[in-house]
Amino acid sequence: MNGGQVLFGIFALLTCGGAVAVALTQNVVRMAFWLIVSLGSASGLFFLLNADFVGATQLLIYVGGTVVLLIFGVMLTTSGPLLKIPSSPGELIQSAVVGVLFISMFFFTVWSVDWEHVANTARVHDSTTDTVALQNDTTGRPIGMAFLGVRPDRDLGAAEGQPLSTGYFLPFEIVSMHLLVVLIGAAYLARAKRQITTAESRSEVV
Amino acid sequence: MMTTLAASTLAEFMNGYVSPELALMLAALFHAGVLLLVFAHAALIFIWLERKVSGRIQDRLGPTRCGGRFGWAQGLADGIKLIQKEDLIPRDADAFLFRLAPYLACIASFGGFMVLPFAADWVAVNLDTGLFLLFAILSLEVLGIVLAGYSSGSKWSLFGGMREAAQMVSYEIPLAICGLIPIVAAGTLNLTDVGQMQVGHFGNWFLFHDPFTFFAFFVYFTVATAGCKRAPFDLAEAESELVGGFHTEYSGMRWSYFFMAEYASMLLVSGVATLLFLGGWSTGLPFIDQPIFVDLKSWNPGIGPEGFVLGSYISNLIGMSVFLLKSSFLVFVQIWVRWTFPRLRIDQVMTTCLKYLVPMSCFLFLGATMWPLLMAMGKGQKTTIWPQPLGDRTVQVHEHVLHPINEPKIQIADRGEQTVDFSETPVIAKEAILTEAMHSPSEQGIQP
Amino acid sequence: MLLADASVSSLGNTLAILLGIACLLPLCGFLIEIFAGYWSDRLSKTPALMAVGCIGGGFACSLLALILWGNATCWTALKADEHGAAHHSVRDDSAETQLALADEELHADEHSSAGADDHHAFHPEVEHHVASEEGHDDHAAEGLVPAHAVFSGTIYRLAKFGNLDITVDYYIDSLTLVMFVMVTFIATCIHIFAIGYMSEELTHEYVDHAVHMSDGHHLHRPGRFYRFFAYMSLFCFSMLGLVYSGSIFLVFVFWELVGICSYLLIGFYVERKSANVAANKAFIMNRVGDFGFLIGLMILWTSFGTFRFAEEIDDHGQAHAGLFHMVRGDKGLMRVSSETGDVVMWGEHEETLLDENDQPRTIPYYLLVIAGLGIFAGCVGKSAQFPLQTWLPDAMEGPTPVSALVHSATMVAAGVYLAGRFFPMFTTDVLLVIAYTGCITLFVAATIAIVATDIKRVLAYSTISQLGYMMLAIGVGGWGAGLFHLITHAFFKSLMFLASGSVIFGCHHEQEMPKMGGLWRKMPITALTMLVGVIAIAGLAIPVTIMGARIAFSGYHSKDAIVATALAFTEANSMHFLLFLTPLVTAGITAFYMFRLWFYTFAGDPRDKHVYDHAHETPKVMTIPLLVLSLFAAGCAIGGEEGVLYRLLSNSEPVGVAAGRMSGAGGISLPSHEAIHLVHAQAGTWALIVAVLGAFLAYVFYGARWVNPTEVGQSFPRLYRFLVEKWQFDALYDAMFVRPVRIIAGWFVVFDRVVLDGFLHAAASSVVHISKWDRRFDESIIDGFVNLMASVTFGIGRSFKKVQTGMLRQYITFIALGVLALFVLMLSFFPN
Amino acid sequence: MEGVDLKLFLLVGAVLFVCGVICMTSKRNGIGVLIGVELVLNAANLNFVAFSRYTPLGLDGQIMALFVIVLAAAEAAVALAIALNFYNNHLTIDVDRADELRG
Repeated sequence: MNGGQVLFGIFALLTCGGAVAVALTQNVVRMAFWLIVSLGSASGLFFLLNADFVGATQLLIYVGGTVVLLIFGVMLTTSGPLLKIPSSPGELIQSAVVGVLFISMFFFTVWSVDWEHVANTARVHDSTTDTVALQNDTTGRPIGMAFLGVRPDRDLGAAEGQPLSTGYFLPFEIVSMHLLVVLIGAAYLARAKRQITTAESRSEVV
Repeated sequence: MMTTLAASTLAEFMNGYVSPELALMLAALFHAGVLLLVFAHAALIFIWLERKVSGRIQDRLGPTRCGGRFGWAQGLADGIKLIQKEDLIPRDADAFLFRLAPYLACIASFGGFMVLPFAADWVAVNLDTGLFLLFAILSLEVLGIVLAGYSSGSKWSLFGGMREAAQMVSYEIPLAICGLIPIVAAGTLNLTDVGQMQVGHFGNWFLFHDPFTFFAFFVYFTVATAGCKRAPFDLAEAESELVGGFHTEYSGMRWSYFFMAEYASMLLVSGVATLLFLGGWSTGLPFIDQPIFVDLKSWNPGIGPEGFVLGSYISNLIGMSVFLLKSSFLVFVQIWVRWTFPRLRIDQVMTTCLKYLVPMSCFLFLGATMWPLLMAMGKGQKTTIWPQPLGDRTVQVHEHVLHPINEPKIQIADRGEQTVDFSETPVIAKEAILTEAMHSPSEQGIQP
Repeated sequence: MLLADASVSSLGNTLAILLGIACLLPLCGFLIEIFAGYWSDRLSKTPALMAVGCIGGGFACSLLALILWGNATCWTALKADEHGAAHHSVRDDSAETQLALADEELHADEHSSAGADDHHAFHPEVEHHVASEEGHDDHAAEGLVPAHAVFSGTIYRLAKFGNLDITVDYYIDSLTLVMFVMVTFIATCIHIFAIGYMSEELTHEYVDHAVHMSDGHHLHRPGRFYRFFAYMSLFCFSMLGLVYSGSIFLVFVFWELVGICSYLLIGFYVERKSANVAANKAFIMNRVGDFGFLIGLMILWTSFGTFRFAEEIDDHGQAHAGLFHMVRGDKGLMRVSSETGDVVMWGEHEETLLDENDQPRTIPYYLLVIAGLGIFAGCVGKSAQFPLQTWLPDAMEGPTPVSALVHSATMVAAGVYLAGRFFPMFTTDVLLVIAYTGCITLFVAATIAIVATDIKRVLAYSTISQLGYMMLAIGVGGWGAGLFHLITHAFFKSLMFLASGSVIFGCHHEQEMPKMGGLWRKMPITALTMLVGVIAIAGLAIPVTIMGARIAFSGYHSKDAIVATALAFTEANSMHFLLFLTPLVTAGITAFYMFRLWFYTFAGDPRDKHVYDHAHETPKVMTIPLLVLSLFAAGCAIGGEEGVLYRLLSNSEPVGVAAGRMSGAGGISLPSHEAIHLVHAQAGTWALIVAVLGAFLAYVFYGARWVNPTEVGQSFPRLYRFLVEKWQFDALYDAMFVRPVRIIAGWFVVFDRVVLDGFLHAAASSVVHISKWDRRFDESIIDGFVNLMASVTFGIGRSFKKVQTGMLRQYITFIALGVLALFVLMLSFFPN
Repeated sequence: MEGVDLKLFLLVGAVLFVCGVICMTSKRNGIGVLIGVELVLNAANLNFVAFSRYTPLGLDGQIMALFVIVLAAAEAAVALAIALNFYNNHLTIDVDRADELRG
């Protein structure tokens, strides 16, 4: 029992507990709150995995951005105070069954795979210094270089004559364009429109 | 991450007495306690400062009696009063969230201190992604506010929360962009490195790095003021319209948590401004910086336990006081602004951000990235493909892209042009370039 | 020659920058005027002021460049011999003329003992000249710049495709400088004049009386004042760029720019059909010439591999010879291989240029001839030489300032300028063609001018004729004489055009001379200035030498030089005697029709009372440019071939011209300067006698009206008609090109209608029949099958539609169960 | 990090995933469904990062996680816009009411 295990235990418990609470809560705002707990602890797990950049991104975008967006959505779409839309017991049982099946499937898979074997045999290329950069907490710079198409984390210790590894320049550009399109599209979709009364909406539907 | 806790010296100190893990834990707890003290005292001192400054601005005296001279214990008295107050929870409120919201806001602004270096060696967590994480944590504060507003079950609170959410989400964009501008100049997100780079002559401060960083500082400070929901941007608690905004229904200690969070984040953003633009803990005078931050560091009279360097400790102490002095001055400016300018309307607040500050910061960011290019062109270095005639460019593309085997020259343009023929000296050249690309700026150290 | 000397290169840079500014200012003006003018008030004179400012600034820059150049060379260009004192205090053109006068005085004193006729005294001066050139070299060693130095360089490299290097080069010598000063100065005068002339366009509703709409009204349109000046600025930019550029490719670019500007300006009144047609005609005729130009360009590129006139220094500091050097070398000699008859190229250091296989680089002689002819074809189009001369009179449809600009400084000058600039590349065969072309042109145009009645058309034909003179001069080896005449002609022709514009403006757009007469009483300044121009072009002089020079206006000197060169040429090559006789006779004709014009317009009694009554002197903004120009028309060539202008020009003379060394194959020998000077007095006297005769005849016919010209015309009806019909060139072209094309086109129409259309119709109807059958097949079998499939699919879909419950969460459940099922399947089939 | 196995991370990821699926299948609130999606995506992220730490996948795992985060943010923005439209048209956020296209 060392410090890492303790921290992992805390974060894992918070993550799983938050997720379970999200699944069980009926109030949407509370769901959002538990989501914060879960995602924030997940970012703690990322930090434990030495992925500090991903962890910070998780905090910034998921917790700081997406969840705020969700709460916004809740506030804009609630017709009354503290609204609840309860599910029927049958549906709950049905989803519980699906969940149990799923989790048993996952447990089965996780336990039945020899991960040590995978880690040792599935080496992409022969490189002992492969994870050098990952072990000293400096993932920000290698990730940035990878986005620009240069892979010091792979190529630094590579054997002579080996071709240079590829980076993620094109996907990075595509994603940024995608974000721009989404920005415009979301703004267009969500712009203020005439509110249709219930009668109207019914008649239009029919 | 474990190894980067700056508590390592303390942990080593305790190593002989307890197990290493426990020592680390204890050291971490100790440091957390120290930070908590800073966090709490920031609120205590700045509330008193706010009262005094507002009093002077309004031609009053402010608190005078509490604690003797200058009313210095006024904040303490306020705190005691607030602790005594009844902790009310309205009937319509969502009690669970209502209780939790103030803690969430506090955690967010407290968490930011984790990566903020107070002196060259005094930082809780020395992360390479420091500023990024700081902004990430800072962005969480809004959640507490929004949840507080929502769970109060009051329309004033709800409006306050909504406004706050809209405002802070919008202002995060220029805040992050302006924060990135000195980062572009520095080349690292590590705040300790950023601070170390500026030690020496005050021309080293990123404020004076180029015209874009200069203007970026003012944009940043405006945005940061708004990000702390300070006047003239304090729409979330606009008492003339919303009674008390998101904290209308709060009382007692929970209410004061919000204020602790506010004043702490004021100190936090001011500290970031100091680090990014105003030279961090450097005094700006090389003849002072050199003896204190360079020479004194290695002075070890042999006092205290093994591994403890007294000179380094004193140097850090002086650095921290300089840093806190600069940050406090910025906080003072924020207070000054609050009592000078009238409050904006909510649409004006949003317009200011989205129509003016965002484009401005984008322009400044663009300019800051173009600046080295301009400087290089001014010095007559070959920088871009611009002065090449059309045909040459076509030929180059043809040779390098379509038939790379003929001429396997690859250019990596990163801090000065280096042309390396990868086919001839593959390993060494690659090593050199990649290594340099990996750690360029952080090893520059002090340049007095 | 490009000298690597530091002072030379710094002077070259200064000149390049100054002239570049002079060149680009009008472009800036154009951009601002055309874009800002559209949005601004149509009543504003700002565009005009801006255009004047731009071209005036250009003039200032050019003048400054000339002065700097002169100072750097210590005005050695002007000193014919060692006693010419150094005058450093020259400030402007007028001071320069004074200087020239002072020079002349000294000169006269020196040689007064040598006899009354100065030209005989020239003999020893040639030796002096050579000696002083050596002296110049000493000067150069002391840091002075030799006057004949050429400044060239590259400003920007546009593109490089393999060996093809497309660059923006400049090439500056004294010719460039003189052209710049001349073009900018004349253009400034014309711009100022145009402020007055185009003032009718300063309105929101301009009524064009020449355009009749279908409803019987005249055309009403917004005024286009700003557009006129914008085009003028662009025109100036193009011409200056042409003079500035240092490679034949860039010349071609500006060449085309000049063409498009003339198109825009000739067609300025777009609504008038005649203007439209004239603009098109000018443009298309020029394209015919440019076709030859392009062929020449291609030959030059493939044979020489460069477009530059002067040496190029590449990135490695290695000099590469330019076009001129490759052909002529340092001594101006063209080397023809005795075995193959090919022309061997010179290298940079007088060695033979070698190709990749270390063989001497050569160009076949015939190719060089074709290249020269091609380039000259371009000049023919642009300078309106026979047989492409017909566009120029039609170009009178443009506003008169445009005509003035086109006829003096820009468009037509470009052709002569290029012929002069490209002189080293021309073989003697090409030069002979040039000479004969000029000869034919000058005679044809002059004869037509006798019978023309439109005041501007007379001037237009006189322009063609004078351009013929210039071409003739270049063709017979009188390089200096031709370009000398180009400059002097620019002054007096712009003067005359502006004066005619003044007349037209004063007479409310009446251009027919038979309706004028006696106008000198109404517009004395115009009449006077016009008279100056007429005397200048006619080449009149007083046959007395005062202070070593004849009292004569500029035209006398330059035409004299041309006739003398022609005479010297015919003496050397007696079979080409027409090359002397024609210009001599035409000198008389020129004097005749020019005085005819003046007498017709200004002298005698008014013929049309209405026009006369309404005529008035034009405002000051128009008369002042006239007066200024008349000063220059009279005095710019003062001193003749000893004068400032000629000396300046002669510094750019290609090497070898002076010694007559340009001779090549074909048995033609070109006269040397010495030979020309031997016959100078003789030729000058002949020309003067003929010109006086012409002027007297004009007085007889039109001034004193002793003989009625109409009766003379009626007594030779066929000749008269022939001349009025402009030698029937338009009819000839119609018969040669237009009508055959029409006839052939008619045949093609018939072929189209009968054969092609018939085939198409047959094909179409057969397709219709086939498709009728196909339709039945489609409808029964294919549609049946498709419908069957559709109904089956529809049935299936109908039965499955219940699965679509619209319940989002159900779908998700299905997905999850599907994944589980896949997992189970995978496990059962692949247990490992 | 010594002492913690890859399996444990994978199990945490599995729990997150399953909770997300349960959320999606049981919540009638549209935003609840969205929250479920976020949980599922985060489970995938956790696996990616864990693999990047414990297997030779290296940085690529983290980069994939970053792409997932970015795309999830984009997805959330668009989905919320859709939810707002849905609310505007139906005056409720109950996804069971969106069954106009049922068979």
